[in-house]
Amino acid sequence: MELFVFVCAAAMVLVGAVGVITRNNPVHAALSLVLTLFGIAVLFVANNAHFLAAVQVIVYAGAIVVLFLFVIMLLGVDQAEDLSTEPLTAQRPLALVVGIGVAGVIIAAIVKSQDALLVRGTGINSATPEDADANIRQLSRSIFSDYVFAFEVTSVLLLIAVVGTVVMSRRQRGQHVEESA
Amino acid sequence: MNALFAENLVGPSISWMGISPLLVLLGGVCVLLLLGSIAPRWPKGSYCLFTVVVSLATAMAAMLQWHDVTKNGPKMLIADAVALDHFALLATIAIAISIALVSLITDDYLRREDYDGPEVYALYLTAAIGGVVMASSNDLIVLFLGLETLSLSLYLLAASHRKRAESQEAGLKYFVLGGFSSAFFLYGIALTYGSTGSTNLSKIASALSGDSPFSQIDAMLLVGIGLMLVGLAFKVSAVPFHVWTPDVYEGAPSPVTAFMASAGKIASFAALLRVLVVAFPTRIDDWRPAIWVLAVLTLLAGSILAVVQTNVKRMLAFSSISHAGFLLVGVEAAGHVGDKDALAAVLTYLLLYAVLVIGSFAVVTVVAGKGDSHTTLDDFRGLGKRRPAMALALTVFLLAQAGMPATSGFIAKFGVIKAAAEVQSYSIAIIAMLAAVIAAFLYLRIMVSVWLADSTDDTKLAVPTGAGIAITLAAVFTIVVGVYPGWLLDATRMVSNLATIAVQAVDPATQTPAG
Amino acid sequence: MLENAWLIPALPLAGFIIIFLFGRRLGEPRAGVLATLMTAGSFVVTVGVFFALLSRASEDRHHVVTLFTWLPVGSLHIDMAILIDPLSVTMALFITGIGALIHLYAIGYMHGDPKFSKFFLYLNLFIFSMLMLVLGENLLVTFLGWEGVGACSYFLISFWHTRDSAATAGKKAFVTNRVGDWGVMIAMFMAFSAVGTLSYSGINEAAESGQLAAVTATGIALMLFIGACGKSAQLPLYLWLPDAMEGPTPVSALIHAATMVTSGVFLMTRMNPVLHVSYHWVMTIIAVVGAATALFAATVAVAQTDIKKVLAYSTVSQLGFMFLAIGSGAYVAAIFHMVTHAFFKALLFLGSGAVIHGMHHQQDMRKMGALRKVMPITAMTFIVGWLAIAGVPPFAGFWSKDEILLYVYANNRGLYLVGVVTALLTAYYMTRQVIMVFYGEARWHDQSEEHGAHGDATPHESPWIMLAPLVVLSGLAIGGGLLQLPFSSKTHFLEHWLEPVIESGERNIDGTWASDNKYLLLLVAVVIACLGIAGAIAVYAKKKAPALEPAILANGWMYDSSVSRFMGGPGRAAFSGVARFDAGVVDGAVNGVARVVGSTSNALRKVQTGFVRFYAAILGLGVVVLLAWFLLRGVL
Amino acid sequence: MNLAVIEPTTSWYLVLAAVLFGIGTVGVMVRRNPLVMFMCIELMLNAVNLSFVALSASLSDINGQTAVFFVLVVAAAEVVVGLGIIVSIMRRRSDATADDLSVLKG
Amino acid sequence: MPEQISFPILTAIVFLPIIGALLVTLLSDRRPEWVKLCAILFSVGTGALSLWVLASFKSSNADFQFVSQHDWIKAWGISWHLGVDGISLFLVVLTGVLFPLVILGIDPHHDQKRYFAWLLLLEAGVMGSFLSLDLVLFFLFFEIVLVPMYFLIGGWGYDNRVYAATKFFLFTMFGSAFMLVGIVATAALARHDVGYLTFDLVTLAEHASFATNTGRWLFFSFAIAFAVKVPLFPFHTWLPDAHTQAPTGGSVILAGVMLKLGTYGFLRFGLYLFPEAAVWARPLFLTLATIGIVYGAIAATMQTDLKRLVAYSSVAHLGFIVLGIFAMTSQAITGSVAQMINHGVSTGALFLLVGMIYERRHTREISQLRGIQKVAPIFAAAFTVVMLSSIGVPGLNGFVGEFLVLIGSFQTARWWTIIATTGVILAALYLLWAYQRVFHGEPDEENSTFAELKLREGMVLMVFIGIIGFTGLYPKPMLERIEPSVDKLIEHVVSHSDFMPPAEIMPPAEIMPPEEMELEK
Repeated sequence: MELFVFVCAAAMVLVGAVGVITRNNPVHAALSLVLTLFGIAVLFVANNAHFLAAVQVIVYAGAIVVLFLFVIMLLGVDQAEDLSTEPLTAQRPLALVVGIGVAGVIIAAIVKSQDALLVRGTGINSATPEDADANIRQLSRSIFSDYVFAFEVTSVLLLIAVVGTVVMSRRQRGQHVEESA
Repeated sequence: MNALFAENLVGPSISWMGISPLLVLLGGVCVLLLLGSIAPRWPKGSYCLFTVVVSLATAMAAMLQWHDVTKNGPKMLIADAVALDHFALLATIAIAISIALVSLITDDYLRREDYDGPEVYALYLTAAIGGVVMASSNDLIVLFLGLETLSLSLYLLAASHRKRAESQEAGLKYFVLGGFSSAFFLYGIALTYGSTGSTNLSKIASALSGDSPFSQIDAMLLVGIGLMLVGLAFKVSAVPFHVWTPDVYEGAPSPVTAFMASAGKIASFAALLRVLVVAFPTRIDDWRPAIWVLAVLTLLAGSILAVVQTNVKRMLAFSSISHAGFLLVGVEAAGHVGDKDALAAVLTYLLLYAVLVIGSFAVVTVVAGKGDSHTTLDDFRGLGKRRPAMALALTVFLLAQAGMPATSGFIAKFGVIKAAAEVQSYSIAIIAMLAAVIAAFLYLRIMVSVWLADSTDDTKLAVPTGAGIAITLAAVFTIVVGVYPGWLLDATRMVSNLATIAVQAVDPATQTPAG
Repeated sequence: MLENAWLIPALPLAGFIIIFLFGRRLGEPRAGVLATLMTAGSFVVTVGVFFALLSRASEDRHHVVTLFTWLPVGSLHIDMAILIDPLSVTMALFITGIGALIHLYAIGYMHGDPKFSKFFLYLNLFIFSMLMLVLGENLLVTFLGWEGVGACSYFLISFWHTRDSAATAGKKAFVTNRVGDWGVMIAMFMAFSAVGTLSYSGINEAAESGQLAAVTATGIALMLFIGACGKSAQLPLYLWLPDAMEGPTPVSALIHAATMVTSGVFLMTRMNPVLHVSYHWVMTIIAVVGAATALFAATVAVAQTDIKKVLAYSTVSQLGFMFLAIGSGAYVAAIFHMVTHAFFKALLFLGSGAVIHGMHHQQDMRKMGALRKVMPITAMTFIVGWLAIAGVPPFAGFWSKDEILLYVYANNRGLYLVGVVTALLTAYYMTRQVIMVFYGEARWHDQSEEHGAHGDATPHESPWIMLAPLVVLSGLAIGGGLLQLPFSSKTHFLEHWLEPVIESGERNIDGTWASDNKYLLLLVAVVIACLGIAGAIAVYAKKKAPALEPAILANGWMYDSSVSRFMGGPGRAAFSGVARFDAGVVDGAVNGVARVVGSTSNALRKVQTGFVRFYAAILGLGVVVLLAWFLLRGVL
Repeated sequence: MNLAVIEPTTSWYLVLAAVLFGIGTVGVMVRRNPLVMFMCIELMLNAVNLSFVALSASLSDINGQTAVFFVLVVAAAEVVVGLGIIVSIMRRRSDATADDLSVLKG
Repeated sequence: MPEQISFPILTAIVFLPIIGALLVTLLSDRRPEWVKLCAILFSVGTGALSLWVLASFKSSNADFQFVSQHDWIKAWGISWHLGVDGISLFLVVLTGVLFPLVILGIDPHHDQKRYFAWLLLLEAGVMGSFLSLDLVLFFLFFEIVLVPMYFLIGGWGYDNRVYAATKFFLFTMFGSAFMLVGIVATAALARHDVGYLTFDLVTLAEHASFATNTGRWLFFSFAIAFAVKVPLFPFHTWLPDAHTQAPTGGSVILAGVMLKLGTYGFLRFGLYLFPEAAVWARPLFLTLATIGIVYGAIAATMQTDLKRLVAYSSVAHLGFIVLGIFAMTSQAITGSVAQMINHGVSTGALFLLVGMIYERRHTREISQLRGIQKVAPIFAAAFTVVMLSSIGVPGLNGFVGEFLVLIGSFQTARWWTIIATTGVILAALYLLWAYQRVFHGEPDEENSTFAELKLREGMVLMVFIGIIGFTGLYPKPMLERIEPSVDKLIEHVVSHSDFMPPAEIMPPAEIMPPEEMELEK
């Protein structure tokens, strides 16, 4: 069962990922991203991260990708990107080397260390029908004890996001003419 | 942790005093933004003044903590997530000084470029928060958040000059590459977490020491360390992760470049030291060679690449890379357990370099003129005639960066070289000094333009008050520290060994109750 | 009186300083008079010292006047001190004596020269230096004088410096002398490291007491000999002397005849104990070099046409004679010849100067002739000098030359033969000169047009101020032989006088065949001189035989020109090779490093393409390499 | 070998995450549209998230999941900022690719 | 025991020019005469202080005198430690005398305020280098002199000045790069022996002992810096460029005192700190020095630029100094120190004269000059005296050092000395040849208006010539102050290495001078 889930989800993830990097049209790429995100969410569930799976779907698939699409539409940059040519010579082989290299090295490390990772503990509370918020509770305990400081710091991050939009979107004097044109 | 049914969650005690510098900064941001939006037009220069006050208050708060730490010893705050020690406080003070000086430059710049407003200052302050968090974090997640706080602010700052295409390009480049490297960093955290069971630096250290089961998982841990190193090396612009630096430094608004090169560097190096020294003292033999190579590459590439540049901002960018190499020499020396001198040396270097680089960019800002675009060597021709005092100050900064004695740059370099020599890393020390010779060529080139070349136009440059104050302060500081550095060194010497504190922190017997 | 010996060099020095400070104000002729008076005063003091010394017992004739400590460092302790002993006083006597005469002569000779006072400035400085040379208590003080006379000869030779040949000659003299100085310096170093002192008494005593190893002594002797070769114009360093004739004639007389060139002989004599303990072949080398120089220069002199060049080569030849004497252990003879040579050669030079003066600076003998009619006194004195140098008894040169030949015969008959041939040639070329200048037909009339501006083109006799020295010197040239007559040991005045200085080195030839048959050898010398004179008369006066003056002799066996060609060709090429090496290789390496850095920079710069994707790729590559390192550490 | 018995272990997830990460890396390098490049970075972050969650399960430690929570927040903030920058560029020249932004170089 | 005196005169010597430089900077450009007066006052004041030091220097004392020692950077064990001994005394005096002469005698032509400020700063740096007894303090001054010199060459030099200044700066900095690492490593390694971290020269030299190989490495790290500064073959190529392009004042200072920083460094830091290594490295340095002597002289012969010629002659002269230093006998090192001074005076004067030629003719090309002696005999006479001093004619100062170096070196480095002595011949060759081409002959049209020496120039030159003559004839006061310190240094070397100085050969007793008798007891 678990294998089946894993394989299906992995397939979603990878297909989506490949879609992101190969679809000419940015809208299609964004939609492929959604596929990946859903796959990830499934895998979250498989790892007892029910709350995160939900957040993944809501925040990522829901909010972030929508934001992407919104920007694409807003700017009208949805014309297809011509991926058949590569202006930078050697860029693609280089990318391939890097991609395979990075993944390969990490996989090699994981394989080398997998014996210690075989054990799958039971310390994570999964959301069960009996205790639907067990996972949430456990997570929140972690967030509000060990990571309370980190949690506070995220507030600054969001503040920056706010300021950022202000800075980036504020019209500047002298820019009207140029932009309205 | 396993108290499954402990419904009443007991949060960790929070030492408000301990994080008072952060609170001051955060308060400053809020006030700036709130009042800025309520009263849209502040009197001329008051954003700047306010930011300076906030940063000074931050520094004051840090000073107060400094005495406390001196008296009571370092401690861990808020569930061991934040370290309150001299190292963090010194970085905080350095960052605060950077903001104060950078704000002074920014004031006139914003008005000149016609986008005055509280946002840029607010971003300075949020970046500072990120930096302070990075420098004092004792947890990889906290560190990551601090890093992102800093980075996001910097991306925005880099792109903030919206009339200049270069600024926008710089912002985008920085953002894409920054996100890219953050992903690596984060992956490193994940793998480290997987191999040690914790994201807390102290706990990682104790998990890796002794015969805990985690000491088995070496490959994954090491790759994790490597990935984190990538992220931090990107931030400190170590070669070959420096590629963004010249473009971003050149494209970003000049005061922002100064900020990136000062506060950004301080935070990044502090974080690098924290991670390596606190968490992985047991893996020194693995990461030291990597740092060694990075340091050498950074030193050489930074110096050599600068040689043929013609844009002063870009030159200074490469010079900052070269300086990063110097700092890496100090990091390499810090690899030796128990050598706190290296930590002190790196921090001192950071502080002194921050002032120097701000001073240099302050001059660049003034020379660049409206549009922030006159930054080639030719634009500096005859500065010695047009503005002798400012040219002299620039000369002082450049000479200091070249490591001339009787300037703070020498003290900085000397400390690092001394740290390296004390752990007998002679080869890297010599390479560093030779790189400094190559780098000196670039400073000489600027000085040639400033003093020895004939001026193309003789119009007197107007030096705005803020920039003038910043330049003067920086120059005086440079000379004073160069001639009489005792007080500063005595202070930085208080920085104790991070690794020891970390071990103390997780050992309940020696842990001082927080708050 | 001995305590006042410091006055001997001090007076010329004072003259130098006064002229240096007020020379222009003094002007002509007061500067000359002052300089002459100073030198004459110095002569008077020397005479006083001489008598003071004479009044002492022979073994007490050694007095040191220490002026001040010059170079005291560690065990090296060098005083600025004057040594008064028979040798130095002998030298000082004829230096100051002849010097004073030449000064006097120069007042007349330099009349009208715009740099009149400067000339006397140099002359006084020269006298001072020369006196320091001979009076020095140690090698270093001597060296002070040694270099001083070198510098002065440089100034004096290039006195008319607007003439390129004069400037070149001066430089050549200095540099060639410096080659010799190199030897002297090495000799001093050796002496110091062997004996720990540079004072003559220290070194000589060490040599006499056997403290000085033969090998060290040999080294010192050879190095000093190199120095002597330079200063005394011996082969292969004689080059400078003929060229030095570019200087004013009093200079030639003073420097190149009477004093400076003899300092090599003096030095060898002074160090005779060291020569004595050195390996035997050192003496042989000195003798051979001396003989070779004597013969060589004599052959060259035969073909010269410049009145002063003949005398110059003759000087070289006579100096060769002196070295032949030293190489034969005949120090007294060497000194004796030196003194007599000083008399007659100074006379000859001054005489030639008078001729040149009278001929309006014409030096080519082919354009002279029959001058005895217009300048009788000059001619008379010149003839005295000629007889003296030719070795006609009883003139001074005869006795000294004979004494040398006597010792040479006792030492090495081969060299004796060379000496005899040289003597023959000497008589021959000097006769030739006298005939060409003073006899025969006047060849100077056809020059009169060129001197139209002068008014009177006829050669004229010199003023009395120039003639007086000539007369005095001719007297000395006639009677100089009295110093040392070979008839009995009682008439060996000079030998007795010098005995304290040279007793250890002087060769004893009593009982040899030569000593027993000295009158026979005397007779041979007379015959040789007469033969030479007769030959020259036959060729040049009677025109019985064609003159044998091949170009190769006129050019000094091409030695000078080949050295010049070597210096100008391969030597210069080697030097400029070094300069090119410096610019190309050494400096090129430095600039090359800079260029490498620059081009590396340019190359690396291309990596910064500006494309963010490319940057990401570089970053990624870095990641791969870095991770590979960590993975390797983890796997292994 | 009975496929049903085989359970995916932690390393399976980790390997999958690594591959996803690699794809994301490649994407950043080959795509020219800044928005898509940014999506690729999101792919990389998701790979990390997957690793965190898998490791969290393997370690029986909830903190891994907490980390993912923070990553999500960071990603959100990053998207806002990043899109802000991209928008401000694209408003000037909407057809700009990442390659067009290469004024700064050398 | 170093004696403490109440007035910190050495500190004053270092700071007075700095204050002067600041004041000059602050003065208004509109009153040039005030600027010049200020510069003159401060340099003369410094010179007077240095002469005072000379006057009250205890000549038989080998220790450091007028010591002033304070903590400076306590955290790193760096102290403000100044002192003067026989080795540095005359260098200080020379510096003190040379600077006022340069300021008085040479007109910068433009930007005189900045010129004087840099010059005064340079003086402080040079003084500091000669007086420092702390490694870091020394390094500080050693490096800092680069800056004013760089600006002097770059700002007031000739056509190719920027290239020359940059080359000078970077080349020297290249050398110091090694030295800084060496300094730090020395202190760090000596911490064990000394017990605490200190950069104090005396403490380190007396207490530290390094493993043989370590000591040698450290020595070389210092030696590179000094070899560049000296400059020793093959590190010399910055010198001709710097000299040629520098303004006259810069050349005078460069040749007069700055090159001595290298040779002084060898003595003060090389031999004193690492006696074993220095002894071990003797053959190398003797060889390089000898090569430098011959090579520099040959290269000088072929130069067409008068200044370049003098510059190459410096290479040769400095070779003598290094030869003497590494010969390590009392005479040789004393001679080296004396030669440092004498070369400073004579070559400084030569550069001054060449500068005057350039002032008048606007060329330094030898081929453009001719017959100057005829139109300017006094000028030519001054040149001649200085030239003879440079050639090393006895009775002038150049001879004293050269002779002592050679006679001392012969004791321990026989063959090197024999070759080095040929430099004496070559020196005559290149200088006389140049003199002949420039001064002799009939002046052509351009040279026939060559102006005679002006009064101001003549006064400055008189000082030089006075020193040249006095030191040449009566060097005793100088030598007897130098020697005790040199002997002490040699003793130090001997007791810390297997170096055997040549056995003292005593001259026969009856002529032994009285002083020496006492010494032997």
